[in-house]
Amino acid sequence: MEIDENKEYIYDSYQLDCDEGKIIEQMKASTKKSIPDPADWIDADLKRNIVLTSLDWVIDWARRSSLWTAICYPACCGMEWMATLAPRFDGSRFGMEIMRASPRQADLLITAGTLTWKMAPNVRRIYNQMAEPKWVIAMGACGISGGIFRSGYNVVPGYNKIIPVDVYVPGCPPRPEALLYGIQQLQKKIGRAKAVPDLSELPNPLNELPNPLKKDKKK
Amino acid sequence: MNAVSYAAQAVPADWPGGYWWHWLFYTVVIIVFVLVMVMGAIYIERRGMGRMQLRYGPNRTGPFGLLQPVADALKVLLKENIVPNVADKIVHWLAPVIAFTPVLLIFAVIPFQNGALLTDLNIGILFIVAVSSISTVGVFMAGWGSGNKYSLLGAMRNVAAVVSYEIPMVLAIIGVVIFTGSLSTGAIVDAQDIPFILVQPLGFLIFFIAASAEINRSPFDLMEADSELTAGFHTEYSGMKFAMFYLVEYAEAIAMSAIITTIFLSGWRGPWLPPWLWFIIKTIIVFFVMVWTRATLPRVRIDQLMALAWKFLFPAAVINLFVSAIEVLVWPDISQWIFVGVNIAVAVIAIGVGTKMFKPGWGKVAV
Amino acid sequence: MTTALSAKEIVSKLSAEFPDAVKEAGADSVLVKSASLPAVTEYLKTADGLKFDYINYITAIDYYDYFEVVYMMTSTEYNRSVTLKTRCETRNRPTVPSLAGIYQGADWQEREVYDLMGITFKGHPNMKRVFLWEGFDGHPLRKDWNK
Amino acid sequence: MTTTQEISLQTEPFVLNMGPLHPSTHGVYRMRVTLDGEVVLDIEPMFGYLHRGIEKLMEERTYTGCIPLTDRLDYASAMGNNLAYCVAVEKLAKIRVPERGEYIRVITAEMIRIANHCLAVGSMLNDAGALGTPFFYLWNEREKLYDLFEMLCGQRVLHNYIRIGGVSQDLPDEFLPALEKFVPQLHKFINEFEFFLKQNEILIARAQGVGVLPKDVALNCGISGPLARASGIKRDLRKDDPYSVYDRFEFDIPTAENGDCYDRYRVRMEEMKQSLHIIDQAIKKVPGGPFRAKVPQIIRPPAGEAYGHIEGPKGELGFYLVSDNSIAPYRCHIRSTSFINLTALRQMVKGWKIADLIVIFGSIDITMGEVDR
Amino acid sequence: MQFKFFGIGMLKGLAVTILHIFRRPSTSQYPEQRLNISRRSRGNELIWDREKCTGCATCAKACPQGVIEIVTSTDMADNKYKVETYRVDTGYCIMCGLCVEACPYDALYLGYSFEKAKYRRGEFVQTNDELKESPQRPASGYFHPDIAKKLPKQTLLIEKATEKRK
Repeated sequence: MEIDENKEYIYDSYQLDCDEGKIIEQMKASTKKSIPDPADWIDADLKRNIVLTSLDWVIDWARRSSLWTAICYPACCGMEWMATLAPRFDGSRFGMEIMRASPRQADLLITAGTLTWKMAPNVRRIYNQMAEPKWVIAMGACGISGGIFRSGYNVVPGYNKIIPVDVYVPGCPPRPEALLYGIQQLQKKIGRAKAVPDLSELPNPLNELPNPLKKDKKK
Repeated sequence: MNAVSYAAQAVPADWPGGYWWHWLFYTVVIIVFVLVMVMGAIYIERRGMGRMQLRYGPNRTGPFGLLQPVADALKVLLKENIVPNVADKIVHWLAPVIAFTPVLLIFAVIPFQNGALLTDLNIGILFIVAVSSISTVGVFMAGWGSGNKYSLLGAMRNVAAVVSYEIPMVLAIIGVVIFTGSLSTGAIVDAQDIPFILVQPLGFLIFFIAASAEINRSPFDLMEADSELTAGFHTEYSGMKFAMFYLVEYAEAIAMSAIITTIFLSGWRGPWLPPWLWFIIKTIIVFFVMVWTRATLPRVRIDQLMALAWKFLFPAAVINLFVSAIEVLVWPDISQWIFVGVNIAVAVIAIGVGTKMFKPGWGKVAV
Repeated sequence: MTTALSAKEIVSKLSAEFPDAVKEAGADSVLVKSASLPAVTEYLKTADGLKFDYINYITAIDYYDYFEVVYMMTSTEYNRSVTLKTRCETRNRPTVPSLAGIYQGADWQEREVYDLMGITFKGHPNMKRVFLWEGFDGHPLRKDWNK
Repeated sequence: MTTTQEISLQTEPFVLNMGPLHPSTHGVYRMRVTLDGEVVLDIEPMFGYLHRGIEKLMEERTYTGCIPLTDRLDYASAMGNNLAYCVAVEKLAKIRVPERGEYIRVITAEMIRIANHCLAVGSMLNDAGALGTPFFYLWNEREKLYDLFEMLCGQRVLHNYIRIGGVSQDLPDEFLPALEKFVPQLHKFINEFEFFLKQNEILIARAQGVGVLPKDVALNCGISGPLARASGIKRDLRKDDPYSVYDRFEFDIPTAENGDCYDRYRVRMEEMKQSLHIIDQAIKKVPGGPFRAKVPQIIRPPAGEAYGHIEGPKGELGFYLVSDNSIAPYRCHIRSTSFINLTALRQMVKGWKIADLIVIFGSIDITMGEVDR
Repeated sequence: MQFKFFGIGMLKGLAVTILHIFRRPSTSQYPEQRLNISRRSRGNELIWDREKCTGCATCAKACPQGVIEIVTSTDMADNKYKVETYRVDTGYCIMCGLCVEACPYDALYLGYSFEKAKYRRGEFVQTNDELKESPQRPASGYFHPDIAKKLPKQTLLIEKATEKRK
C-alpha cells in the first residue's frame, strides 16, 4: 500500500496548521486578564448559603479521598509529579495513583510544567473535557507565574490566564512533599466549601472565549 | 448446614410462588456478591500492586484504606455525565448496560456451595461460554457510539480478541467435560476428587490465558491499553456510565475467577472451612494471580495476541483434548493420579515444542 | 580527540575541486559561497580521506548586516571536524541552498533555523514552521524582533 | 524476526491525532499518525508545545544566569546540561578548571547518566505496557540518586550545580561515603533487574526486531548516544573527544548490532554498569584543593565563538556560543540531542503497528524540554 | 527472536514481583513521617536579613529573571543606603540560589521549609519584614556552611536500603 503524494487525502496538513495558528492567536488575544482565584469565589459563595449536611460530608469525603488526576505534565515538574506517585512518597496512599489518561474521568488537573501559547488551547480543551466537579493545582513557578520563562515570547505567564486555579504550589519544581501538602490543602478546601463554584454569576472569562472543541464539531 | 443454604431453604416450598422466592434470594445474593467482591477486588489490586511496587497503596480512607473502593464508587457516581456531541446518543447510553448484564448472568450457574446456586442448568458450561461473550457487544457499542478513534480501535481489538480466544477456551473446557461426563457446573465440582488443575494442567493454562485475554486483563489489556489508546473504548465515558464499565472490568475478572475455581479448583470443596468460604478464598486467590501478572508483564501486541491464540493455544488445546479423550476412552477405570503425571508431562512437552515452533506475529508490514 | 581541521587544510583540499567556492578562511572555519555549498558538502561527505559523514549542528546568527549560517560536520572515520559558514546579506527573505538531500539530519534543523531566524532553505522538501505556529508574527531569534 | 507481508485487502487510511497530551508522549509531543487499521502508514511529528524560547532568553541573561535555563532543557538529566554549557563557556573564555572540580563534575555527570537511563528504560517498559512495576523499581534507584543530588546542591531535579570554572559548592562530608554505599547496591539491583526482565518473552516479542534503525541511516541523521550505539556506531565523545578528565578513566563503550528496541534497552543497561565503574574509579581518586577557579559572577569572554559538547546521557549535547565581549552571549545555539535523534522516528515506525510506534518512540528516549527548547 | 522455554522468563519476573511483597516499602508516609531534607535544601522561599543588608542590589543583578525588587534611599546621617522596599514574588522565584551565592554580606538565605501552597496568587508576594527569618521560616544551609552544620542529617534512601540487608 502506497501513499500517493498527489492524491488529496483526508487532510491538508498545512491548512490544519493554519487553523491551529488562528485558534492560538484568538486565544492569545482574548486572555489579557487572569482569572480570579476560585478561593475568592468560594468565599463569596459561603457567605450566601449553605448548611453542610452529613450527606454533604460523605460526598466531600468521597471526592477528596479519590482524586484521580488527568495527565498533564508538559515539563520539569512532571518529574516530581512522577516522584510523588513513585514508591518513596507514594501518592497512592491518598487514593490518587489512578491516572486517567482520558480527561473525562479525571477530577484533578495538576499542571506540571510551563504553559506555552501553542499549548494553551489544548490545556483549555482538556479542562473543558473534564467532568464536574474538577479542580486544578498549579504546580511550580511556571504554573503560577511563568517562572524563569515568563519573558519568553511563547510562554503564558501562569495557568490562571487560561483556567481557574484552586491551589498554587510554589517551587521549581516543588518537592513531592510540597506537592502532597498542596494536595492536602485542596482536600481541606473540598471538605470546607461547596465543591463547584457557581461560575455563571461571577465574572468568568471562560464563557467569552473561543472553545477549541467547537471547531472540531463543525468538521 | 450453614448460613447460605439454610437461608435458601428457609423459605418453605409451599409458599405462594415457591420457585420465585429462590430466584429472588439468589438474585440478591449474586448482586451483593458481585458488588462486594468487586470492591474487594479493587482493594486487593491496588494494595497488592502497591506492595509489589515497594509502596503501600491506598491506606488513608478507613482502616487500612478499606473504604477506598467505596469512596471511588461514590465519587464516580456523582460526577457529571458527559455525552459528546458527535456520539451516537442511544448506543452510547445503552452500551454500559449491555456490557454489565451478562456478567451477572454468569453467576446464575456458579455454585457457591453444594447445591447453592440460582439454577443448576445441565448445560451450565455452555451457558457460561455463550453469555460471557455478550459483553463484547456492549464494548463494541461503546467504541462505536463514542465517535472517538481511540475508542473504536480499542473496541475492534476487543472483538478480535474475544472471537479468537473463545475457541481455545471452549476446547480447554471440553477436556474437563470429557473427564466429568456432564456440562453441569454442579456435576463438575462433584467430579473433582482431585482438582482438575492437576488432571488438566495444560487445559488450565490455556483456559487461564484465554480467560485473561477475553476479559482484557494484563498482559492482554489491549482494549484499554493506557499507553497507546488513552483509555480505549471508554475514553468518552464519565460519571455513572464509566462506573458501569469500571464495574464490568472487575466483575468480569471475578466471574472468570469464579469459573476457574469451579472448573479447575474443585469449587467449594475443601476441608475444615465452610464450603462457601472455600469458594470465596479460591476466587480471591485466582484473582490475585491476575493482579500479579498484571503487575509484572508487559502488554502483547494485537498481532501477537492473535498469533498466540491461533498458533499456540489452539493446537495445544486440540492436543490436550485428544490426550484426554484417549485417556478416558482407553483406561476408564484407573486412578486419576496416573493421568496427573501423564498430563503434566504432556503439558511440558507441548509447551517445549510450541516454544520452538511458535513465531509470534508477522511484525512489519510493507507500506 | 576530535581534531578540528584548520581552515588552511580545508582550503587546500577544496581549492583543487572548487577554485572559487571559498570566500574567506577564518581561524578554524571556512566561509563558503552559498551557491556552491551543496557541492562542497557533497564533496566533503563522500571524498576519500575526508568523509565528513555526520552533521553536528546547523545554526544561524544574526549580525544585523548579514545572516551567517554555520554548519559543523564530523568524520566518524577519521575523527575530524570541520566548520563551514555561509552568509546571506539580505534581511528580506534570505535564502540558502538546503542540505536536506545530503544529510537527513539537516532536515529538521533547517526547519528550525527557518522558523526562528527566517532563513529559507531552497530545495528543502517541507519548509514549514516547526516550533511556532503558522501565522506567528516574525522570526523571534532575529535581533530586531521584539514582542 | 521480521517478515514482510503484503496487505491484501483494500482499505482506507485514517488519521489519528496523538498528543500533545497523550500518556506516552513523554511530555507534550504530537503526531499526526496515518493509520491503516492498526498499521502505521506515516507519521507527521509536530512539536513546539513546549517551545519556551530558551535560546532567545539566553541572549538576555548573563553567562552565569544562563545556567538555571540550561537545567530546564533536558530536565531528566539537568546536571549534564549544566556541564555541557559550562564546558562551552570555559572553551570560549579559556578558563581552566581545578582538578577537584573536574572530578566532581565527572562523578555527577555519571550519576545523572545512571539516573537518566533509569528513567529511559523505565518509561520504555511503561510504554510497552508493564504497568508501573519496572518503572517504579528503576525510579526507586533514581530516587536514591536524587537524595545524593539534593545533598550536593539542595534541589532534587534541577540542580544548577555546575558553575563556570568548577562547581558551586564543595562536596559535603557525608557525600562520598553515601556514594560508596550506593555503587555496590546498584550493581546488585541491576543484576536483579536483569533477572526480572532480560529473558521476559513478552518483552522480547515486543522489542526484538522492532523499529530497526540501520547504521547508515543513523549516521546520516546525525544520531548519537545510546540510540546510535545500539545501531553499531561506536562513537562516544568521552573517548573520541575527551572533555573534563575522562581520559583518565577506564571504561568500555557498549554497542549492539541490530539497532532494535531491545538492543537500546540492553545498551542502556550496560552503560549504567560502565558509569558505575567510572564512579568507582573517580571516588578513589578525588584530589583535594580548590573546587572552583576564581571566576567572577559576571564574566566577559573575548569576542569569538566556541562549540563545546559532551556525551550527555542521551547523546551529543552541544552549545554553540558566540560572544561579543559583553556580559551576555550574543547568540547561543543548543545542539539538542533529543531533537536530532527524533529525526529518525518516521523511518523507524513505518509499517509497524500503533503499539510499536509507542515502544519505538519510548526507546529513543527524548525529553520534550530539549526537543522544543 | 529467540525463546528458551516458554514461560521461564515470565516466571522469573513473577518471582521477583512476588518477593517484593515481603520487602519493606521504601515509602515515607509524608504528613506523619517526615524526611529530613538536605542541609543545603533550596526551600520555597527567600529569607532576608535586614540588619546585614547594605542595599547594594547585587542580588537583584545576579537574579536571572529579576524577581528581586529593591528600593533604597540614601541615609545621610550614616552615609549608608537604607532599604525601603525589598520585595520578592515567591511564585515567580525559581530558587536557583544565585542571589544567595552573589550576596557579599551574607544577608540572603534560602528557606528550609517547603510547605507553602496557597489558595491565592497574591499571597506569594512578600515584602520587607515578611521575609525575615522566624521559627516558621528557618534558613537553609545553602551557601552558609555554618547553618548547614546545625541542621539535622539528611535521611537517605540508600542508607535505608543498605541497612535492611544487614
